[in-house]
Amino acid sequence: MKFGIVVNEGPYTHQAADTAYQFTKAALEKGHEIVRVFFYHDGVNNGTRLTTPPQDERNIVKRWSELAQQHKLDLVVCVAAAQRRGIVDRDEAKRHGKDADNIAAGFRISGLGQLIEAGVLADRLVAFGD
Amino acid sequence: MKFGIVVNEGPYTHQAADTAYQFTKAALEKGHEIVRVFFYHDGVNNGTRLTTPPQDERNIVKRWSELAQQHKLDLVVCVAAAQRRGIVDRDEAKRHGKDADNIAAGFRISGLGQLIEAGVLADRLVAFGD
Amino acid sequence: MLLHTVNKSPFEKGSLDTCLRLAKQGSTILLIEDAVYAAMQGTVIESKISEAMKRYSVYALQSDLKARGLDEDRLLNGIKVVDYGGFVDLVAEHDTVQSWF
Amino acid sequence: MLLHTVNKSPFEKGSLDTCLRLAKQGSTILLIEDAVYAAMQGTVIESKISEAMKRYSVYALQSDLKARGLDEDRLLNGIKVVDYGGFVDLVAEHDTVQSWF
Amino acid sequence: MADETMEEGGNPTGVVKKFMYVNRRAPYGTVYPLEGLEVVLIGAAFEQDVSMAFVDDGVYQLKKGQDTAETGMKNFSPAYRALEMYDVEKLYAEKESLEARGLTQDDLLVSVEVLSTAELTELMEQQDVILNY
Amino acid sequence: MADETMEEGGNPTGVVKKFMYVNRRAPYGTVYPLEGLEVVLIGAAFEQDVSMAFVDDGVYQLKKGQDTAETGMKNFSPAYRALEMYDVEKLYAEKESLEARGLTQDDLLVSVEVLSTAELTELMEQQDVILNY
Repeated sequence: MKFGIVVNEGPYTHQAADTAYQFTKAALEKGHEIVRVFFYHDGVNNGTRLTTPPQDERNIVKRWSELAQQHKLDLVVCVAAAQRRGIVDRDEAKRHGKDADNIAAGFRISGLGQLIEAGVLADRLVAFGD
Repeated sequence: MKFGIVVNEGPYTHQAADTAYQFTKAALEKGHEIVRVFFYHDGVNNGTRLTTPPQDERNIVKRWSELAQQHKLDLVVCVAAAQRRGIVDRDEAKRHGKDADNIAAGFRISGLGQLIEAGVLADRLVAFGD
Repeated sequence: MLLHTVNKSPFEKGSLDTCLRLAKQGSTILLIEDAVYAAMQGTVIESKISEAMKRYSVYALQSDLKARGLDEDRLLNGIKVVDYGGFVDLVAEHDTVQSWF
Repeated sequence: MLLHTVNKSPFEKGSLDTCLRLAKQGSTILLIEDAVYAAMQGTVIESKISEAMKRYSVYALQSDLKARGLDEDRLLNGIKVVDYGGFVDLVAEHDTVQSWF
Repeated sequence: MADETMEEGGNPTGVVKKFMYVNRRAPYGTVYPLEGLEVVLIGAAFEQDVSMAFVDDGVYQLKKGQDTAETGMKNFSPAYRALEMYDVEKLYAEKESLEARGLTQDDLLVSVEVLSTAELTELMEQQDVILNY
Repeated sequence: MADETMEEGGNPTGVVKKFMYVNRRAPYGTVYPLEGLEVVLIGAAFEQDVSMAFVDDGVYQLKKGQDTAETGMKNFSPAYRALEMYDVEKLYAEKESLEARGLTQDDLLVSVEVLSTAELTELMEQQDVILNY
């Protein structure tokens, strides 16, 4: 079955970001297809490569990047939510005159249409939030 | 009177970040001293220079930077909370092998001791959160 | 005395209930952000708030009332309205602030 | 049928109450994250949950029970426990998911 | 992956699903209602069967007379009036949520269909996708 | 600004204030309890008069038997047992909060003083600084 995943909260602050990951992993293990993971609201903060969590804690960003690489996941960060919160890739940095970017490996920035499309393409859309 | 301000939530997502700013501004207008503004939990996300909010919305990060410059405010981002969330200055970037930093003008990264100290030095410590 | 601030809607979260349980008689409670809805007439919690106002001084932040389209003439009798400067004054007049999130 | 998920503590937020008001009789409700506290015996909301279980199938996420130190032998009778894989199965078995935050 | 298919709107897939946006939060305390509205407005271009339900504190999003000037925040309430232009015409509010807050249709800045809890339950059961803001 | 004065702990100011940390949230659902505990442990070095109150869902932070392995999260509950080593010895739990959740002292991983609501009210009134997690 095709699943779409929506992540509405940032890493560490709310368990939603963890539950979304565990659910996605379990769905893949059961042989389901993940058509997209869409990061919205503070969820966009899962997509920064600048985090350095304590050694004895899980690395939430890295975990998504690795899962994306293993399973060719489409991790989409909402551009409008990302602009409010300071998540940028090289193109966004150039467009807005920023001197740095911070997006993590495996994530891409795109529009809200990608959320609607995930809802259309997936058999089930599951949202994790606060 | 001496006030210490604690900001526990990031920009835009919770009004706490706005109320903290409006309160700080009003306290300064009344002639009070702000001994420190301490950013904790997701509050550290107020300190990224990579945001580009829509033209018709307030620029929360820039607003803090400007208030800090006008009034020589001490804006402190908690280092432990910042590491979990990807807010880094040049030193932190070097220490953790990051290829970019994102801290905004007027903010500095320091330890939790600065929060306790604000509580000791201020006549009133006021926290804004979710 | 403590100044108590509450910033959550009384219909969504228990913050105001906990504040009303733990605030000492005679205390001041300031409603800010989504908590200002508690100050309105005609809600299911009107009698609870009116009862509480016998024990506490209750303020609401003007900017948050206006933002949410809440007219001052529909506030419960006895609710005092302050602006951000008044919020600062309340903090200065009390020894310690307890923020109920 | 909808699958309803709830992730907030019933003692802190009204999410579970709204779910119980709006979920159709015969629905399945999955408690995750802080909502798993609702599944325990001996709380002030025990009778409300027991009453609701006459109308709904109620599940709780095992990993969240364990994380919070909640023993399965102190769950209300009839609560079903699933792991993340079971969560996935519940989603697959229902037409649509409604997440009550 | 389907980067291009729906980026611009329209509906090349030909699939029409029932999308319901459930709005359960007060405005301004959090950004969810504003960012939720952005989803609805963008989503309107994709020719799906869209409805919005206002439940719990979500009914406050529709309160007349919002004036955010003193908070420095953006007053996004006029956008609810624009929904019709985007062909988002099915707006529902739960009667119980309105009554608990002492609100009537006269307090609201757009006209909505007021539903009983049971009616809203049935409507939710018919949806293909439900998103909460 | 006083960058250096208290960065390392100790108390060069000579001022001793009453700090109360009010813990009102369940563990793991949010990071506030964990990051709150970090404040308490760091703060212990600054020789202030510290107490912790567990109220509402905060009492769940002290529940015995937490095992987070399946969630992938860090089990930080052992740190409550370490508080004593940091001279954080005044731990209070509100009786009403415990009872509402069906918990007794036997369920808790550290021993706390159980206070009535009225007693906790009085204790809060004596504080100089209150922080909530």
